[in-house]
Amino acid sequence: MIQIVESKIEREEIVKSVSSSESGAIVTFDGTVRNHARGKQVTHLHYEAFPEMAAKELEKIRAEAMDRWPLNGMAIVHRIGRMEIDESSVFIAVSAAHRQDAFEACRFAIDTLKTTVPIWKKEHYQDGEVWIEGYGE
Amino acid sequence: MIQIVESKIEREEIVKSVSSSESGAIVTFDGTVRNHARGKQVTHLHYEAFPEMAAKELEKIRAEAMDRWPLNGMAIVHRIGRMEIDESSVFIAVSAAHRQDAFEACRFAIDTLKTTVPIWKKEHYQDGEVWIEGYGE
Amino acid sequence: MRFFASLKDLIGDSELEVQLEEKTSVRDVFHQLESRFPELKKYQPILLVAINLEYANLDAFVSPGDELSLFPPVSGG
Amino acid sequence: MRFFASLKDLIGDSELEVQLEEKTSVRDVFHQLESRFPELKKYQPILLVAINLEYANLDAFVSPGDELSLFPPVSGG
Repeated sequence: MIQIVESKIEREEIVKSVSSSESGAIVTFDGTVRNHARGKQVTHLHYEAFPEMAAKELEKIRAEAMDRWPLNGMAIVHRIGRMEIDESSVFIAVSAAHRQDAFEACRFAIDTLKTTVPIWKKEHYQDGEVWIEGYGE
Repeated sequence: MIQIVESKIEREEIVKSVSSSESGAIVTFDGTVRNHARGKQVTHLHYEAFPEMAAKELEKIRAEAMDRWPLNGMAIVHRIGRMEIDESSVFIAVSAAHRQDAFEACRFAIDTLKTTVPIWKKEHYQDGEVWIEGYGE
Repeated sequence: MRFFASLKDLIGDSELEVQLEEKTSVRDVFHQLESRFPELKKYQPILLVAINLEYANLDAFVSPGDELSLFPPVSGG
Repeated sequence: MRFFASLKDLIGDSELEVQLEEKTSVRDVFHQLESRFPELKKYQPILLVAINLEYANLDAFVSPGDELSLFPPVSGG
């Protein structure tokens, strides 16, 4: 499952999409909206995507991960549009026979996503808003 | 949340117990029952715990993780009793401001659990059953 | 051409039609655009380029009919 | 004393009362038990020991009233 959605991310559904009787481990990463960033109070976020290309880049991440680690499944769902504090902007689920592979592939997926997938975050504060471009953390 | 339960593990509830507005990442590990092990078809599993000591050791893992990484929350729930293929035997959820910390702490928790927490798995096959004692993988 | 995030704000639109007579380097297209939008200059060192949904760089060539996209470093996740 | 997993199966019970006159090493308790259950021998190199819910080793001492537990390497998760 590779999706770019505009509505709330349904975690349980995504986990189900990767689970299988051959799997001993499912590792998930859930990126949630923090109430502060860069020393400022964040009121909400807005994510914009280059949708066709983002979907393609997400597929590439999954293909590369499935190739590098013995996985049973990988799902990546990114939400775009307006998001409130505590809501999930991205959710990744990875299943594998062995946990080391699931951990490594999940981390690879989120690390790569943050540098290659054309999606941008705009942080909204009490007194304005800023496009975040590039990752420092 | 540290729990040893006899009923189905409720993942969403455990994730909620660690989520907070300060968190940017939630990493979870879900250990699920595989349909084969040691070259044999597994029909189901049975887990037994030394309950008072297992709860204490789980608390120690959480305390050490909260001490070593800047986390917002960690929950560990282990199920005991009979479990079918695909069901979860253990679920760990970790929240942190930054994903690296959440990944490392979650992996530390499951790796440590598998060597220190007094819980044992009995694998049931078509033709018998075996206590698994110690971890090879 | 397509633009995203702050580049879209700078251009004032998410799309722009550019007439090419033949194969042109992305760098040349960028410089033509820069003459209309001088603020683009500061993007040159960090700019990301895609041609037909695939990453490319300023030395790549675009032909008539190609879809060229310019955008800042990504920040999804 | 308490036993778990295959050790419980071997002893045939999850608990056993052992009379101690005074501080005794776990090793001595284990050897007394081994004389009743010879199959215990093979557990000695891998045996895990807990006294009052804390890990200990064969050289630790137990006193009357302590809860001593013996079990094989764990396999939870």
